[in-house]
Amino acid sequence: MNAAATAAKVDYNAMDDEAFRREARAFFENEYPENLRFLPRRLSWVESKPWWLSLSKKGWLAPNWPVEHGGMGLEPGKLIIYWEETERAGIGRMPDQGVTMVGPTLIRFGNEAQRAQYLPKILSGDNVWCQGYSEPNAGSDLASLRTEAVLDGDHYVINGSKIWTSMAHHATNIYVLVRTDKAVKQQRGISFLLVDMKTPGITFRTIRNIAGHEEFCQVFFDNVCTHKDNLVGKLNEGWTIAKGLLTFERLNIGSPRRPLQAFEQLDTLARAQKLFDDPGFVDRYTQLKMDLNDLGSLYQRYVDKARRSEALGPDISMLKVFAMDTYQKLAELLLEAGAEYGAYADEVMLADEKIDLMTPFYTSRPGTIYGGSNEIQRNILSKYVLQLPN
Amino acid sequence: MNAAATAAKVDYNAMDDEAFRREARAFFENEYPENLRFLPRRLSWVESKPWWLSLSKKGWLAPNWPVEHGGMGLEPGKLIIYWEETERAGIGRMPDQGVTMVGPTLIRFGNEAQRAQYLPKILSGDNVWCQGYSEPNAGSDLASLRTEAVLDGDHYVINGSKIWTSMAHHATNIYVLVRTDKAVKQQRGISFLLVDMKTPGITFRTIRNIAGHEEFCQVFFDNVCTHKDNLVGKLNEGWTIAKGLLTFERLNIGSPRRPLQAFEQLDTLARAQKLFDDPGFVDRYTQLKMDLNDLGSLYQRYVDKARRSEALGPDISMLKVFAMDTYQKLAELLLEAGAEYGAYADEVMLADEKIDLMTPFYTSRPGTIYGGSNEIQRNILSKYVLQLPN
Amino acid sequence: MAQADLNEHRSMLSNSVTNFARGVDLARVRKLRDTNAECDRAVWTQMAELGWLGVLAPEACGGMGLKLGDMAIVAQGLARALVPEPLTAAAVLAARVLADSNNDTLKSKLLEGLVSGEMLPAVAWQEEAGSLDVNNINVQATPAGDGFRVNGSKRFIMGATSAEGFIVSAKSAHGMQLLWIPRDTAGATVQFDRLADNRQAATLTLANVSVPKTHIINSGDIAAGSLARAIDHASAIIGAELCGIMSRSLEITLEYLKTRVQFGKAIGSFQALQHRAVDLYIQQELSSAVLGDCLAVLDGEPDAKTRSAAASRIKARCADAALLITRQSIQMHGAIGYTEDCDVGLYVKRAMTLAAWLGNGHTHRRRYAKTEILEGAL
Amino acid sequence: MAQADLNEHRSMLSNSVTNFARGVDLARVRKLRDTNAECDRAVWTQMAELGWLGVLAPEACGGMGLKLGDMAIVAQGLARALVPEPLTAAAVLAARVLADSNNDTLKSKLLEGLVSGEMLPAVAWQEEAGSLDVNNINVQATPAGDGFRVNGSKRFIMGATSAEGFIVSAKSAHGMQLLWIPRDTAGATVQFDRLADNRQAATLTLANVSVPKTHIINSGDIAAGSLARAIDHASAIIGAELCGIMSRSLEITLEYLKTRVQFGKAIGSFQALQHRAVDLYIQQELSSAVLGDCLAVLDGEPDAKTRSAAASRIKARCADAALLITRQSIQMHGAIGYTEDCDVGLYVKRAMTLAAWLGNGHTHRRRYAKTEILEGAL
Repeated sequence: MNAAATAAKVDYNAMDDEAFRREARAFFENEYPENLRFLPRRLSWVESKPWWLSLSKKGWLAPNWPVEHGGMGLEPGKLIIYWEETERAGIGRMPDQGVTMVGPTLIRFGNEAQRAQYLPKILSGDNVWCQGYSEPNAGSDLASLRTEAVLDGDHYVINGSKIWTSMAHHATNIYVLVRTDKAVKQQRGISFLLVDMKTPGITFRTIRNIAGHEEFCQVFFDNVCTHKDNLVGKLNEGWTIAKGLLTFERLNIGSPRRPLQAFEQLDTLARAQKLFDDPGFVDRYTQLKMDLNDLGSLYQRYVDKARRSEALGPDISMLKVFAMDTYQKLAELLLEAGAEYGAYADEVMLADEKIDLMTPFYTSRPGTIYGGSNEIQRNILSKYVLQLPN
Repeated sequence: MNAAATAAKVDYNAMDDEAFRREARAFFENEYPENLRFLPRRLSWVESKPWWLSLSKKGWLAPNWPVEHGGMGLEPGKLIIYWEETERAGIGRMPDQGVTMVGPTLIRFGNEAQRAQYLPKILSGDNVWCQGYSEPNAGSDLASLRTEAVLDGDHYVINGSKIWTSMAHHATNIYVLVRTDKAVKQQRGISFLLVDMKTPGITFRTIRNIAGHEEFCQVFFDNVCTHKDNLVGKLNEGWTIAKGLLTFERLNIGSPRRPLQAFEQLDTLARAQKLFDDPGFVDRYTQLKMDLNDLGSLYQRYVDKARRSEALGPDISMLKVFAMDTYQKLAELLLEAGAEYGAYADEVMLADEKIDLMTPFYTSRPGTIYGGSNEIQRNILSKYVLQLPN
Repeated sequence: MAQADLNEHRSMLSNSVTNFARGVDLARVRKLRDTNAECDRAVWTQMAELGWLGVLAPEACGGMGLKLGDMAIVAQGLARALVPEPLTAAAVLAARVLADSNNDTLKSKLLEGLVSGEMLPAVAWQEEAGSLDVNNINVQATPAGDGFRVNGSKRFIMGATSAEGFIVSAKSAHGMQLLWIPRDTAGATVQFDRLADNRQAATLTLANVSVPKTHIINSGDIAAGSLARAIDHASAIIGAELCGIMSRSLEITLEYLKTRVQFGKAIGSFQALQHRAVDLYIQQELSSAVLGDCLAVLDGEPDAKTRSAAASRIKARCADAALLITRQSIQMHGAIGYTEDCDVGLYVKRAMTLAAWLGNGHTHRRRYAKTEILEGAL
Repeated sequence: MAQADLNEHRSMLSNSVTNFARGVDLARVRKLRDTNAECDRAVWTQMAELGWLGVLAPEACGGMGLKLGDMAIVAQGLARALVPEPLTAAAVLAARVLADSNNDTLKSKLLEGLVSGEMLPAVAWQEEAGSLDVNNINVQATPAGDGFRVNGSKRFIMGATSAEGFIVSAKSAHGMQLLWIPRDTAGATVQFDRLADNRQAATLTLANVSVPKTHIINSGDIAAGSLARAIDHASAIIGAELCGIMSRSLEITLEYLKTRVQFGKAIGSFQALQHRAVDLYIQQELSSAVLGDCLAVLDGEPDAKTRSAAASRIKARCADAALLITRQSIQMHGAIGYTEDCDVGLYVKRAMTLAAWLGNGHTHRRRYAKTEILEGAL
C-alpha cells in the first residue's frame, strides 16, 4: 500500500463539516501554485503535474473513489465542500479523465486485474487518460460510431478515428468505444477498450477551440493493437458502460460548481462596478443566484440517490440541461453587466480587482453540446421519462 | 348610394395626421357609450348595435374597405391612428367578422352580385357574420376538415359540424369551409360557402371560454341548404380564399393594438402603485415597451407592403408569433406587477384608477392558439420561408 | 413523538389524502363561480376528522404535533384535487399564530376549535400589496378599558368566507398586538373580492372595534416574531400546494399529448412540444427538490433569516413554475384548453391565486435578495 | 443631391459592397489574433477609392453627402464579410464630428484626409463603461498659451490601431472642447486591449498635453451637441453592422441545418431546431424592420430626444438579436461550432465587440427608458 492510500485512511466523513472545510481551504490556499489560479483555460499536463502529485501524496486526488482504491471516499456533503473549496481557490481543471471517468468505470465495470494495473498509475500521475467517444460525422448520434476493432489472436486491432478528444496530446492512454459487431443494431455490438497512446498506428491532429486554445484532438487509429485484457466489461456491451459513464458525466457536469465559477467573476464585477446599488441588476442577479441554489437542491437529490447506491436513471439528464442553461445565462449576464468591458478578450482590472469576463462565456458554451447536447438530453427525457410517443 | 357611402367621400388620407386624430378622438370620446368602455370581454350584438350604427352613419364602420364599397379607404398610417384612438377610447370588440373578414373576402374573391347582396347589409347591421372553419378533432389541422357539401340542383346541402365559432349565437350569417370533393388531397376539394344562420337544419350549443364568458359555439349542420350563388370563388378552391383570409387575419392579429390595450392597464397600474420609481420594474417594462415598438416597425413593413398591393407571403406568420408572444408577456407582467392584486378576477380601484389586471391575461391566451397556433406558424415559417427539410 | 409514530402518521396521512382526492369531483370547484362556497363545512368537518387540520397543532390542543414536511403531503395532495377549502390559511397560518399564544384560555378555545373544524379563524395581517413585512401596518390599537380600541383595515385575507373571526395584527404603543376579533363584532365589516380561482379575498375594515384583554393572543416582539414565522411556514405550504397544482396539470397535459391526434400523429410526437414538455417537467422537478430541501431546513427551526430565505426559495420557484406549467398546459391543449370545460383552466386559476397569496415569486425574490445578497455584499 | 443621383449612388454603393464582400477571405480575419492588423491601409485605401469613407462627408470635402440609409448599406455588407477595418469609427463617428467643425482649415485637412483614406482619426470621448452621456467626462482642458493643456484619460476608443490622431472631448471653463491631438503629441500615450473579435480598444492617456488653438474642432454646446449626434449616428450604423453579422451567421447555420445529417436525417428536419431557427429568423427580421424604420427617422434630422430614442431602438434590438443568433449558431453547429475553424465563431465574436461598443442593448434600453418612459410618466 502506498503513501497515498495510507493518508487516505483518515475518515473525513466523520469530521465536522467546518473542520473539513478549514483543512481543505488551508491545503488549497497554501499548496496550489499561485500562478495557476483562476486561469482562463484548462491546465496542460505539464502545468498540472506538481499539483497532481501534491494531491496524490495527501491522498486527496480522487475524492470520490472508495478508500480501498486510494480515494477519499467522501460522502456527498463532504464532496461538495471539497468542490466548493476547489473553486474558491481558483484551482484549474487538470487532464482529469483518469480520476473522473476511468477510475469510477474500472471500479464499477472492470476486473481486479484492470483495477490493479491502472488505478495506481492514475494516482501516481504515470497515466494520463483521454476519451475516445465521438467520431467525425457522428456527433450527438454516438451510437452510429464506425471505428472498429477486430480480435486477432490476443489483440484487438482498431481502425478508424475519434474526434473532440480533449487534451489527447497530453495523454498517455485513451479509452475508446469501438464497433466489434457490425451485424447488430446501433447500440449493440459496441465495446469499451483501453489503449496506450504510444501504440504504433496512433496519430493525432490538434483542434483549437473557439477561444483559440488547443483543447481537442482528432485521434486516428491505423491497425492499432491492444491486448484483449484491455476489454472493460463484456464484448459488445460497451454501450452499457458508456451510458453508465455518461450518467456519471451528467452528475459531474450537472453540479452547481461550474456555474459557481462564473458567479465568482460576476460577484467581483458587481462589487467593483457598484452594481449592487442598481436594483435592476440585483433583480437579474438574484434570479440566477436562486436558479443556481435550486440547481444545488436538485443536484443534492441525485447525490443522495448516488450515496444510497440507487441507480441514476435517464431523468438525470435534466440536471445537465438546467445546469448548463443556467451557466450560459450567467455568463451572458456577466458580459452584459460588463458593458463596454463585456467585449474584452482578456482580464480587466477594475477597482483593483482582476476580472475575467470572457472566459465564462467560452467555457459555458460546450456544456450544452458535449456529453450529449441539451437537445439530445431533452429527447432522452421526452422518450424515457415522459414517455411521449415517437 | 346611402348616407354612409356619402359620408365616406371625405378624403381622410389627404387630412393632416393630427387633424384626423383629433376628429377620431372627438368622435370616439363623444359618441361611444360610456358604460361599454374598457369592458373585460367582447361585446354582444345587442350591446354593439347602437355604436355599429353610429359608425355606419358616419361612414366609419369599415376603415379598411375601399371607398367605393362604403369604407373609409384609409391608408395604413391613418388606419393605425384610427386603431390607436379606438383603443384609447376603450371601445369594445364587436361581432365584427363581417367588416374584418367577409367584406375583404368578397371585395377580393367574390363577384359583383355577392358584393351587392352582402356588403350593404354588413354596413347597415342587418347581417352579423360568424366564421365556420375549425371542426371537432381538427384543431390546428384545418385541412383535415370533414363537414361536406353536395350540390343538389341549385343548392349545396351541408352536413357536419363547426366549432370555436365566435359569437355564432348572435350571428345572422356564417361563412364556412366545406369539403366538396373527397377524392382529392387534403387542401384541395374544399370550398367557401355563405350560409344564412336561420336556414333549417342549423343548430348550435354555446361554449364558455376560460374566463367564463359565452364566447364560442359549436354549430351543427343537418342537411342545411344554401343556394349555389353563395359559393365564393371557384368550386374546390376555397383553401386559397381561406389562406388569403388567414393572411388578413394574421395582419390583423399581428398589429400592435391588442398588446397596446394591455399596456393601458399596465401603465395605469404602474402610475397607481408608483412602480416607475422601481428601476427593476422599469427594466422589465421597457423591454416589453420596446418589443411592442419594434413590433410596430415590423407591422408597418407589412402594412406598407399591403398598401403597395404586394402579396403577403407566408413570412407574415412571424408577425402573429411575435405579437402574441409579446402580448402574453405583457399580460403576465401585469399580473406579476400587481402582486396580491394579480389574482383578482375583477377590476380593482387603486389610487382612484380602475384597473383590470386579469382580462388581458385571458384575452392574450387564444392569440397563440387560434388562426393557426404559434406552433403551426413556426412550422409554416420553417417550411415555406426558411425552407428547412421535412 | 417517536420516529416510528411519526412515520406511521406520515404514511396514514398520505394514504388518507390519496383516498380523499380520488373521490373529489371537480364539479364542485366549477360551481364556486356561482356559489362562492369555498368552504363547505361538511367537507371541512371531514377534513378535521381525518386529522388534517391538526397536523401542526400541538397534541395538547388535539393536534398531531407533526412537521411542515407532513403538512406538505396533505396540502400537495389536496391541491392536486383542487379542494377549495382554506387548509393552509387555517391549519398553517392561523394554527401557527395560535400555537404561540400565551393566552391559554383563548388559545385552547380557538386552536381546539380549529383542529376539530368547529371554529374557523382567518389571519388578517397584510395591508399593502407586495409587502411581506409584518411591521408594515397601519391598523392602530389604542388602549381602551382593559383592552384596545382598533381602527384601520386589512386586505388579502384568505379563508375568510366562512370564518368565525379574525386574528388581527395592530400597532400599539407597546409594539404589535395580535388580537382575536369575532366576525360579528360591532364596527367590523368584511367585504369580498373574487379571485382567479373563484375563491375570495377579504378586506376587513375596523371602525372603533373594542377588543377586551381576554382577546389578546400575543403582544410585542413575540407577536411579530410569531406572525413572521407563521407567514413563512404558510408560504412554504403554499409552495407544496403549487407543486400539487403543477404536477396534476402536467399529468393531464402529458396524457393529452399522448392521445390527441393532429396531422395523423399524436401531438406528443412533435419534437417542439416534446422539448417544451421536458422544460416544464424540469421546472416541476426543481420545485419539488427545492420544496423538499427547504422544508427540511424549516423543520430544523433555524434563525429568522435562514427561515425566511428557505420560505422565499420555495415560494419563488414553485409559484413561477406553477404559473408556467399551467399556462403552457392551456397552450398545449389548444382551443379546448381555452374553454371553461377543460380542467387545466381550473389549475391555471388556482395557480394564480396561490402564486399571488403571501407574496408572488417576484416579491419573494426581492426579499431573498435583501437579506441573502445585498446584506452580504455591502 | 437630386433623387435620381441619390438612387444612382445607392445602387452603385450596393453593387460595389457586394462585389467587394464576395472577394473577402476570412483567413485575414483569423490572422488578426496574431497580427493585430485590424486596419490594412491598402484595403483602407481601396475602401476610400470606392467612396465608402466619404458616404456621409459633405461634397465640399470630397465626400458624397449621402444619408445614413446609404451608409447602412455599406456597413451591413462589409460586416457580413467581417471586414475588420474601422469603417463606422472613422467614416461615421469621426466624420460626423469633423463635418460640424467651424475650424475650416482643420476640418478640410482632417475630413479630406479621412475621405481619401490618408488620414485616420479616432474619436476619444468615453471614460466610463456603460455611460452614453457626452458630458460625463473628467478630461480637463485648462487654458495655456493660445490653446489648452489637457489631462486625463479616455477609454474604449475604436479604430485606433493605425490612427494618426484623436478627436478628444474635454471639459473647460467654457464648456466642452473637441480637440485634435495627433498620436505622436508629447504626453499622449496609447495602450491597447484585445477585444473578442481580436480588434483593439484603445485607452488614451493625456499628461499635460499641449493643444494649440488651431486644433480646436468645436467648443461649448455646439461641440457637445455635435458629439452626441455623431454617437447616435454611429450607434445606428453599428446596428446595420450587427444586421449584417446576424444575417450571415443565420445563413451559414440554415445551410448547415439543411446538410448536416444525424440519426439518418438532416438535422434541419428536427422540429425543435426548426422552431428555434424560426425564432432567430424573427429576431433578424425585427432588427431589419427597426433599422429601416429608425434610419428613416434619423435621416429626417429630428430633435435630439427623438434622435437618441431612434438610435437606442436600433442598437438595443440589433445588439441583442445578433448576440442571440450568433450564440445559437454555435449551438446548432454542435461541436464543430465550438472550434476556431468554424466561421460562426468569428461572427459571435464580432457580434460581441459591436454589441458592447457605444452602449450595449441594456445600456440603450436604460437610456430609452429615461427619456421615453420615465420623463413621460412623471
